[in-house]
Amino acid sequence: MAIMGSFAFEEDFLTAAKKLKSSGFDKISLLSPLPLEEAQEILELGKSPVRHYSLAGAIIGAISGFAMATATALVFILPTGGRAIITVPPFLIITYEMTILFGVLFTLLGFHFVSGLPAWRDRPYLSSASSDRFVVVVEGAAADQVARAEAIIRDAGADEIQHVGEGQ
Amino acid sequence: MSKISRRDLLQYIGAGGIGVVGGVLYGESVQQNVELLIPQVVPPEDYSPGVATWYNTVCNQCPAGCGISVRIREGKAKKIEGNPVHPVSQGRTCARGQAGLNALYNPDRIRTPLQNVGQRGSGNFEEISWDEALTTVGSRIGRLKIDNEASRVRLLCGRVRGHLDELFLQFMNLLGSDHYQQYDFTYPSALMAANKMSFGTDVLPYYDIRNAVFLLSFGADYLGTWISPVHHSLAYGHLRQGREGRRGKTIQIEPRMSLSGAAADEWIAARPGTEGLLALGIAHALVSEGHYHGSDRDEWSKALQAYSPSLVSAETEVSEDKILRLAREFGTSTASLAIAGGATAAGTNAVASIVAVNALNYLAGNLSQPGGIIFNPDPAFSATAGSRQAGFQGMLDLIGAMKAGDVDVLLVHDTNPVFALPDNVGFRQAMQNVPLIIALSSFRDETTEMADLILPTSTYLESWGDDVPDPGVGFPVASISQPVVATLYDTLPVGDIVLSLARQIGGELPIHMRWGTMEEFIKERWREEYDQRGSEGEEQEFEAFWQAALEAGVWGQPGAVAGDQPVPLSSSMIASIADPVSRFAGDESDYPFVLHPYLTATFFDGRGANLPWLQEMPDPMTSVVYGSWVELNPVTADELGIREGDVLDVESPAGSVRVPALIFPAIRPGVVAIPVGQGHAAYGRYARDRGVNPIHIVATLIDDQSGDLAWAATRVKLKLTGERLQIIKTDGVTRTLGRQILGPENDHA
Amino acid sequence: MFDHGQPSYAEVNKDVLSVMLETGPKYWMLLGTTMSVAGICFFMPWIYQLFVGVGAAGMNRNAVWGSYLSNFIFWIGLSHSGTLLSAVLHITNSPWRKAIYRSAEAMTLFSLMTAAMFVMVHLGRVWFVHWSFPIPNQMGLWPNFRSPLMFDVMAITTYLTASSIFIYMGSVPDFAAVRDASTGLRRRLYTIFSFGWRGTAREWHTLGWAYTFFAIFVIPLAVSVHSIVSWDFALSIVPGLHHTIFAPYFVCGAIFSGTAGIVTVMYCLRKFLNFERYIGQVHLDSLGKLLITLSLIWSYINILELFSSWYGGTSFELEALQFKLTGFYAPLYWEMILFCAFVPLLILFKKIRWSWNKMLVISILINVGMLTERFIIVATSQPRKFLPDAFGFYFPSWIELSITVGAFAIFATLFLIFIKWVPAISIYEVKETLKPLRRDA
Amino acid sequence: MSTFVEKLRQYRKPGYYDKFDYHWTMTIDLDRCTGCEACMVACQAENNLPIVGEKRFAENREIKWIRIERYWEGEYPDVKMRFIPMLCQHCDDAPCETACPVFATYHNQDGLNTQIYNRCIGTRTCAVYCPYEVRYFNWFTYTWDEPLEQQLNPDVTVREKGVMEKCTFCIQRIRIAKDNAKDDDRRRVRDGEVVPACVQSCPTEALVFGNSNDPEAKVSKMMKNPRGYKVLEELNTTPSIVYLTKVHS
Amino acid sequence: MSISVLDALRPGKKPALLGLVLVFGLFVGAWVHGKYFSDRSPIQPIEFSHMIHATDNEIPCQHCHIYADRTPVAGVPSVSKCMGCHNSVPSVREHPEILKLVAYWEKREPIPWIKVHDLPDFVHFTHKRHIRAGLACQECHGPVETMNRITRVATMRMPWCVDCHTERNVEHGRDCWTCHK
Repeated sequence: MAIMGSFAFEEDFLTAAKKLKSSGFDKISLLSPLPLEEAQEILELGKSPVRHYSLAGAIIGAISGFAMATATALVFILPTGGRAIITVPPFLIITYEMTILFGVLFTLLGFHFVSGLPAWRDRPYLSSASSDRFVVVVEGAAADQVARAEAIIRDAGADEIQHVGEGQ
Repeated sequence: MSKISRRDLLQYIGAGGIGVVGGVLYGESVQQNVELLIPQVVPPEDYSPGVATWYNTVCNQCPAGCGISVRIREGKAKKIEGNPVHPVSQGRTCARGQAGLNALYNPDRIRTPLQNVGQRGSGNFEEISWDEALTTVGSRIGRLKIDNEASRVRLLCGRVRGHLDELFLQFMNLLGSDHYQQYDFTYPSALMAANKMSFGTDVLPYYDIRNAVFLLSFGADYLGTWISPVHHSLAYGHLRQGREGRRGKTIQIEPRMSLSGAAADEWIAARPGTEGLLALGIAHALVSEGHYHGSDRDEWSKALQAYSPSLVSAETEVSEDKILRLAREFGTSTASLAIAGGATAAGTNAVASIVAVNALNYLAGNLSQPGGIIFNPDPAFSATAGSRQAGFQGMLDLIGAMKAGDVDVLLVHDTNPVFALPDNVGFRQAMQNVPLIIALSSFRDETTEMADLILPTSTYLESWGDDVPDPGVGFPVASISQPVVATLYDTLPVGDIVLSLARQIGGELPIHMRWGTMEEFIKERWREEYDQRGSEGEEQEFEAFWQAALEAGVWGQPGAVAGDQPVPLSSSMIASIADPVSRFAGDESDYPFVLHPYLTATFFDGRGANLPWLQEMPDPMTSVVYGSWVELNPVTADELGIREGDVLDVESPAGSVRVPALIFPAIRPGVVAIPVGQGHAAYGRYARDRGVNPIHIVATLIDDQSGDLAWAATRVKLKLTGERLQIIKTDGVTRTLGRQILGPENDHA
Repeated sequence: MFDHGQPSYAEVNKDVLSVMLETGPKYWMLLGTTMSVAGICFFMPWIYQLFVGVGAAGMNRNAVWGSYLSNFIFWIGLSHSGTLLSAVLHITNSPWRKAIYRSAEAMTLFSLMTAAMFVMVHLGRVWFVHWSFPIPNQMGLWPNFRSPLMFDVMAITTYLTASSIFIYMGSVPDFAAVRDASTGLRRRLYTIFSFGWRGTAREWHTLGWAYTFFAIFVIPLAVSVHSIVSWDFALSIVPGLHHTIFAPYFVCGAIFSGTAGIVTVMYCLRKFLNFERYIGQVHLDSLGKLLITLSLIWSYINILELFSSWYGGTSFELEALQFKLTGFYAPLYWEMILFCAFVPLLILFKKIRWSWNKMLVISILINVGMLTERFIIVATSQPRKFLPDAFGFYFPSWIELSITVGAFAIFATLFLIFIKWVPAISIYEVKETLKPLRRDA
Repeated sequence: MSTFVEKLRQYRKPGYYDKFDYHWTMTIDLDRCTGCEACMVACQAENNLPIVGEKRFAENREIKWIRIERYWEGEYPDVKMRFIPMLCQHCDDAPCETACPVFATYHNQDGLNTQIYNRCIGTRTCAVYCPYEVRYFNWFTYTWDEPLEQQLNPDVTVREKGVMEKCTFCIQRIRIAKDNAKDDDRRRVRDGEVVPACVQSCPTEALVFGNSNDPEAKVSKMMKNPRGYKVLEELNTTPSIVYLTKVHS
Repeated sequence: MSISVLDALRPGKKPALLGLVLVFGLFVGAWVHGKYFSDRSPIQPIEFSHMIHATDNEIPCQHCHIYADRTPVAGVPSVSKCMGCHNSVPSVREHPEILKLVAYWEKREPIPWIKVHDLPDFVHFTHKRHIRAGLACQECHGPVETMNRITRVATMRMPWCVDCHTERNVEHGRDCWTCHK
């Protein structure tokens, strides 16, 4: 079972979220049409692990960039313009571009992993959440806790509450 | 995925099927075209696929007679190079020689006998068979012969040497016509006449530029067009850098800088038509300054009295100092040589000028000396070809005869008088009076276009022949020309045509001219020569000799005789000295400029214009391709407000041409130069309707002594037409702008 | 910030999405026009050129590079402001960015694509263009990473990838908004496009971090891309191209023309998509100030370039300089100086800076000037290199001119398609700039 | 390990080669050169250069692997014309080679600046980078008027549109000479066995070609001439062609 | 209310599968073409069997391909060469394929053999060098003596050449100008 409560006002929504959190509900999703720092603070999200992906990508990119330039130059040795086969300055440019390319790609990968997107499975959602409604979703609440959650949401001033069957 | 409906299954099968078909079609589309592997039916003996063979023969692109080697792969000619054992070319070739391949594989070659079906000169030709063509000609000439009117048959050809000349002569003799003439615009008639006067010899001497130390050239573009350019170039290279520590010097005297002028250390633009006078001035200084020590010194100083440097200087506009300096250098150098040609040999004073130059050589004591003039021995055979040169006078006679209706049949081979004669002599119009004109030609040039019947000749690369280079190289030499490829089209070598005609005409002709082909004829003649020279004359031995000669392409006696010809007496030379100042057609006030037509290294006298490689070869001095131009001194152009590309009417008393202007820094003010070679009205796609032909507007003044056309003695005026035309040239900016391009010492802005 | 009063959240959605969801006949006509112009002016000449050879263009022996390459640099340059500006402003947290950055980034992407098209048009044998990519191949032969062109290949590929990802990631929440506002196939498509985005705090959090990292990567990338493009020229030894100043010169010029391009695009968005509410005076003002700064830097570098040519004093450089300043193409040079160095100074006047119409004219003039600049670089230097005898001349053929025009149509077509597929203004970021709705208000 | 280090050193060595197998070199004596352009036609014949036609010439699209540059000095009457044959200089530090993104041009073990036509994708960068402007682009697929195509040299490929081409020092002749040397069980080609078409034709013998690694070769002796210089030497392209200046008298 | 990407993807399953089948079909088609319809073993104007000549009658390769060891081209035997032998082999004189040969000979026409091994124009290849280096014909052409109709065994493409040159350590064997012209 999941409960969804929709709010018209940001402050009510945050209040509900805070209360739910302090009441021990951990599977809370806070849906908002715009990023809300407060909501992220409530969930104590802190620093995102995406940055590790970026760093890893950049390092892998740098190494593979230089390696690619070097290795391909050695596969078929064709000297040009009196330069060495392994010429560092131009290869550094390749390295630089590959660093960025891999950094970006890995960051993208990181975003997908960390945010859990694309979300294949059904998840409770209100379409007004992308427009002007703030939605609190409480999932995985035990049957006895549902009513309590609903009460908290209603008290905070939700204008609409829905119960959604899980895995629907 | 529990159950798939029948409908779904069909869809999947359909998709798969389309895929497979698509795949097969893709495979088919990327498949290479079927290439065939065609074997020989019967392989030729010395055939190796993919391996080149070389055949030696003789170049026919100009009269120099260079030996060439042609590279053959799978029966096709691929490249022409010089024949290394040939004494004229010594393994080298000029651009024109290389372009011989373009002549062989020219798309505009005449491929079958043609008969004119429209108005004469309209270019409406119809293909006919050889039988038909030969019967027509044979019966026509045969009838004339029976009627004893064979002298109404005339044969006009270009410069033909070797045994082909003999064949022609024999043919005409047997026919009973003595009207066998040659006409070649570039034939050095004046030089021959002058040499005859100075040295009493009919054979052109050998000018030993190679060993000269000081070369004084009066208008002779010896590196580009004069007599034997490849041989002279070889000599020039040696003159400059071939001797350790001794670099020869060259001086060029001409109103417009030629290729040789560019190569010279000093280029002197004397007043046009006074070059001979300058030579006499130098001669005067030579004698008076004491550089001449001969016993006849007094006689010379008397003869040259009238040509003191100061007087000559005023006349030629060359400073007195310069004349004295030239005389000193000429007189004191170990091997000095003076030559004359080009415009110097094309004024009304041509012979007198060359005689003056010959006098210089005599005074410098270089006759029969290394680095001087070496008198050629009699050539190996057929020495008389030159005597059949019609010259300009001969052509006028021919025109007269044609106009008078004295010519019934005109055979033309390898010469293009319609192009290479001034317009106002009326060769073309005169041709209208000839009932039958037969052209023996490979290309439809202007003269061929006028023919009633064209008998297509094979090119020189498909024909048998032989040649004696003229001038020789100081010793007797003969070259063999052999077909290097199988005949491409339904053409015949010109000799074979003559032999066929002889058979066709009948009578005593086939009895005397019994050879089936030119090859047989040549071989027999060579055998006779061989026997005459006192060899054993055994069959076996001649065959070996013949094979060796064929392989080498040349046969000669190197170093046999050089300079053992008697040096003529000076009295005859002194007597022949005459005042060499050219007259000009046209009044100076009406026609302020002297027209300087010049032969180009690219087209020679225009015969190269149908070869695409030559059309695409930038003119060596101006880098212009495809077209004509008139060269003006920058100062002159400035005064007249003419810019490059302005189209001018160049008008002479004899006619006018319309041609764009080109500013040329190395031309004398008061002289305008137009290259010869373009301006063809026919002659195939590459030559046709391109540029102008300056010969057409040359006034018909003649050299007083040789009777040759004085083609450099015409005055012109220029008129701006207001049109502009892009002159196509490859050069950008022709100044170094101070950049390090020509070497450390040569780069000044 | 909002000239016409603050809209509500729902209004933002409606305003922005209506552009996508409601399509009138005018749009189709416009799209039809741009597409046919692109087809007739760009693709038909190109196909002709593919059959005939690059000789269809006006290039020749002395000037083997022509207008295709100047167009290439121009479009690469135009691409510069979008993503770069967006990233810089994102990092520096400038709020005025939010309304304009989406279209700016789109501009980047599309001008980059147009630029890539010009590489294709330029190549002699474009059907073998894959040889310049490091992909395993049967010949065992790889591209030459020592070649400046390979730097280009790598840089542009990276740039194209990174800026597509950048614009896409920034649009994911807005795709969700599109999804929620539509039904049927569109809804299904946008569900996929938005990866099932719900707007949870975790998703926002991750997106925020990832987006910042993209921005961090994109800034040096954008700088490197145009530096590398300049090295195509500067790594040659051709007088007039072999300058160390070229990289900053190109980067600065690129941002300059890109910013001017943004002004033009802003104008169109405002005018034709009725975004007056979101794109206001503050944007124009900020962009105007940026333009002045860039123009001054650009002028400075230009003077420096002339100076170093003159100070070098070699015949080669002096000749190149002289030809540039007084030769056949000198009028174009001075036109460029006028448009890029003097015209932007007008922006100093507030009256001009605050007028949309005047700024439009100035921005277009700047880009005309910048297109000229690129043309001058190509056309004045390489036909006059070291050997005077090989000096030549280059003039574009009508095919090149047509393709140049057609490229603008391609760009416009892509943009027109873009506004129907992606919200042209970032919905959620505009919302960030709004004051939150309060119960007590 | 030591071989690895050795190899690495080799790969890091500028120019890569310790010594060229052959170092094909040409000397051009400007004191002999008369600008007759026999070399241009020889090259055209040997290397299947197209006949481009008047229109293409007007557009400056001609292809001449060797051309004669003309420079005037002074003004009338003391005017002089200087010719200098310009062909690919086969620079050891060639600017063009690094420009190619697909290795269509590189430096081979014979010291030749190569151009593999079939690899070229037509970026034309090499032509821009070349200070001597001796690289020529095929703006079109050129055809020969039948039957002129019969004279095409089968040892040299016919280039299609979109491909850069240039002087190869007549690589096909080098190849044939090496082939003959192998047939004779010689490892090395003798001096004078390889003669490019331009050198072969030159009527003044201004051009000399050979292997400058061989001190006995004619070309090595010519290179020692004090008149020797290289065009645009200050660009440090180390050309393989040595010019000998014209002598002033 | 809920949201799911999978849901959105579901209706596209069948088109995607169909597309997959199509692509698979393309590969199958291309393979089939390459295997059975390609130019690797074309039908020749005369069903000449190397099996009969080279194995049964033990004729060495260079008896017919006479140029192989001295020119770049191996060469197909001339029609006269074929006839030279077949005139003296009465046993097969009436064979229909031989009659074809005789017909060509009598018309003095060459036999239009279809090339099986064809190199593009830009490749320089010489049989001479390869044979003199001691390569057997079979190394490139495969077991020709066992073939009734000739089939191309090797790809004759660049990597195939380069691999062999690398393996055998050919001097300058990887220099592009060794094989390109």
